[in-house]
Amino acid sequence: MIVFILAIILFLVGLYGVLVKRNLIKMAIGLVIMEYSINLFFGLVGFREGGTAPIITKGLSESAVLVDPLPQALVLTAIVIGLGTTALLVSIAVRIFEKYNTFDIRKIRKLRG
Amino acid sequence: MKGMTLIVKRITQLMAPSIFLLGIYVVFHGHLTPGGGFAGGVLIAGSFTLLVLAYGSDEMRSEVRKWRATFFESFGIFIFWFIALLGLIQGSYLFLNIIQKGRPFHLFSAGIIPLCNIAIGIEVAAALFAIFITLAVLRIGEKL
Amino acid sequence: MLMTALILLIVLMILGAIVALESKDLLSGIISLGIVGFALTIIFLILQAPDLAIVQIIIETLTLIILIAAILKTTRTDTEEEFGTKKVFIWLCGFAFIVIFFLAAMKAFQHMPEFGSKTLRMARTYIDSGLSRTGAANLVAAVILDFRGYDTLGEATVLFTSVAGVVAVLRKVGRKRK
Amino acid sequence: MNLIPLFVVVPLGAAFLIPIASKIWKGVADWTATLSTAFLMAFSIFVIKFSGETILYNVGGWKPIGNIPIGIAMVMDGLTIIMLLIVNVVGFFATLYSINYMSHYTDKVKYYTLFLLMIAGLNGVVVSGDIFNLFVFLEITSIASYALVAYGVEAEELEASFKYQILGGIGSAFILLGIAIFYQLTRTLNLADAAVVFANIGQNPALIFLSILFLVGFSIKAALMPFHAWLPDAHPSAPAPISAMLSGVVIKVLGVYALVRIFFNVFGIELIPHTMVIFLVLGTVSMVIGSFLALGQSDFKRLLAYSSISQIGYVLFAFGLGTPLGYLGGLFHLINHAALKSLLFLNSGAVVYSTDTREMGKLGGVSKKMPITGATSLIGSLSISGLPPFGGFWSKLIIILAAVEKGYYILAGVAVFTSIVTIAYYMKAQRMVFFGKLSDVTKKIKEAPILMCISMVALAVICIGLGILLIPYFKKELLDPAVKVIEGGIQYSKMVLGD
Repeated sequence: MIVFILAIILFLVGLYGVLVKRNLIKMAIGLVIMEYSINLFFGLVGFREGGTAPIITKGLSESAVLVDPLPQALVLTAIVIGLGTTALLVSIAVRIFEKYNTFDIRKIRKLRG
Repeated sequence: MKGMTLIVKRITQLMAPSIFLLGIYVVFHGHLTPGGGFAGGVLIAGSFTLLVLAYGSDEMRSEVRKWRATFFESFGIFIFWFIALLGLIQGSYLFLNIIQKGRPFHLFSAGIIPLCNIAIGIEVAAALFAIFITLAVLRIGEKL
Repeated sequence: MLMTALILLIVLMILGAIVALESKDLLSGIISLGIVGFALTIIFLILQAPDLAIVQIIIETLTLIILIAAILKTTRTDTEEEFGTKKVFIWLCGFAFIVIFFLAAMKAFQHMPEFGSKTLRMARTYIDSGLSRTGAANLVAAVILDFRGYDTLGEATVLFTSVAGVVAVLRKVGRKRK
Repeated sequence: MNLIPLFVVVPLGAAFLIPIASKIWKGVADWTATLSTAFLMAFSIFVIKFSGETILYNVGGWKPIGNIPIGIAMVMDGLTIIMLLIVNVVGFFATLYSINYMSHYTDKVKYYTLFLLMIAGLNGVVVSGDIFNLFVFLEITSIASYALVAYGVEAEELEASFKYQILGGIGSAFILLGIAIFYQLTRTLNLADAAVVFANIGQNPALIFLSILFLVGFSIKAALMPFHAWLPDAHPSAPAPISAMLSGVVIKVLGVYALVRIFFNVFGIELIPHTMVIFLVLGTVSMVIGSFLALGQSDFKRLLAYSSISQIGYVLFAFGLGTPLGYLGGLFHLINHAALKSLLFLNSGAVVYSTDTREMGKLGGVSKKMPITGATSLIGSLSISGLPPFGGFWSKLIIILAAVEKGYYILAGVAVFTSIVTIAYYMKAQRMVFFGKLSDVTKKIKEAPILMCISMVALAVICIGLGILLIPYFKKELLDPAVKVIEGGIQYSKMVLGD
């Protein structure tokens, strides 16, 4: 259970970064950390006591325990999705810097509310 | 971005093709060993990225556009979409594994899985490379 | 042994994350983010997920390259933090939310199946008969491209979407002027 | 029904084809997008005839083994069909509108690619019967809409998109963490199968934690009141057809549909304590505060955006009543709002197209110069304000009657009061934009191009005609099956997987 709790702490560190930091790049880093923590969580969910990697080889004994391949497939998807969102976020941040010459979110408040 | 020293360039010249080959190997053996379309595609993109980083984006700017990253990206994903659709065209289910499974542990086995891996490999390699050059190499507004 | 290694690595990740968020220099923050990502790679190896380790290590490198490229184009220095009442208020709200969330998670995890417990339902079939059903020895490949190939189409589409988005967002002019 | 995947693969294929084909001929993008969305609209009308049944489609031909699904399932039932109709009808008219409207922007090809990906994502979310698959398609929609909000690449739009991405990213992270816990608890990802497992687990703190994660995540996507901060920036900044899609469809599919599906059909309302109370509170708060904030706006599109928050509040409020009449009202209001809010956003787009401003203070007398835009927007405004005989009147009436029936007299009063506030701000908008004296800006304007007018008129006709859905014959065909799905709760798993 302690590993799950630690993964949640990592998630919360990322969340803290997104909610409290006022720099666009720092916020992006916070989101990336949140994604990592979820990938970690999925990895932990898939693990089996004494398991080996879910790849069947010819010499594999009948009694061998394999770890759950499903969460691994999900993490693979999640990693790629994470990269996609990060790339878009960073490109928008770069464009915002070009317009306002700052990464400070307090100085780029054109919009109200 | 400027290029790096001669040593770096020389080592990159040796490294990049081998990384590229490793990527292709990983793509083709995705159904047998760890890896697959995503891992292999990312490796291939990595080899191109390495070249651009070592030689500097100023030198490579005119080159990278000729590599047609966005075209290969659309092409790869279109092939993948088409493979997925084959089952539906046949009058059966989407994503049905319509090719014979073959003998396990051989390169030509597992039906559509290796084909999908190749299509995904092309798509991922081109997509990641396109993201890299648009963000790191090109100036804003420059067309890929 | 395995547990100790895991706990140490996750603690390293947490420390890396805190440094990444708190450092005054954005570049060193991003490099600390690298610690988090590469530690995650090692954790995937320990958790018997070689596929994930391969993808994670390269995606991590690319993420760092993208972030560093953005920094090189713009600025390295972090924004000044000010300590007004508004800042304290935001901080308190965030902190309260995080504490409540953490306590709820603690409570919930006591009633969740323990770490490393048995495989059931969906994945049972994959492990028992994945090879004979799909012909792929790598069960992760069997899951992502055969049992759940439709998800993978979606995933490739996400990547396609984000490339289209990045290229669209980095256009010089969006509107035609009259 | 072997053709459910067409809802997803057709727009995906079109989106992948457009970048390749437009290298040869630029005009191909317009045609491909229009034809594929037209096909989707026709197909979504065609599937109405299956509305009474629950159809399971196993992607890849992976049939469940002993009632435990092993592949990804697509499910089509009454609720799905209503959502498909909304997505594809609004999607088609938005595409038609884009052909003229987007000529003011550069690079139409990218726009259509992203637009079709968004439609594919929405259809994917709706037909999916698998929680992770739902998340993947939700991400496709979200990423496409982040990029589309920033499509004009001006300072304001980029900023709105960044805000949207940060909040949307938090929402997605909560949902994904929820899916991890979901899998750890149930060892399955199929929604119908999970409903069985949750019923066996019974009440459990982990389940409550999971439900909080999903509630927060999907509420951010639906822009319910404490989580609404992104919407008033993102919706006005987007190009008008995208605003219409975002307000008319996206927040409903990603937010309300997902919440209803998961909380009613998977968890079941008995399992999580106070589900209904939470829905009622979120709904009421969004409804009231959204309408008051709308009252204070001077920007036409921003007013419409706040009004969306308020109307989504109505929908959730109706679902929170927990009676069949409430579900009926909620669904009917959802349909009405999709039609009329997309119409109003298209109207605002036509005004912006001609005048280049959104400030209501600078506008005035637009109706004289743009009669079609003026007339259709009047229809939309009257309908959303809840005046008879338009659809909006009937749906609000049903919701209020349902609240009275349940004995929530005070809440019914609040709903009536909000409806009056709604009338006030729409009358304000009408008076400032479409009536009154011509201003400097509006003196020289012309009516919008023909395709824009066609889609506005078509949506206006739909707005007027929606009342007929309550005639017993149509009600039996479309609304009743959906109400039955929601009312059935976790019977959903039996309907999908059989006994």
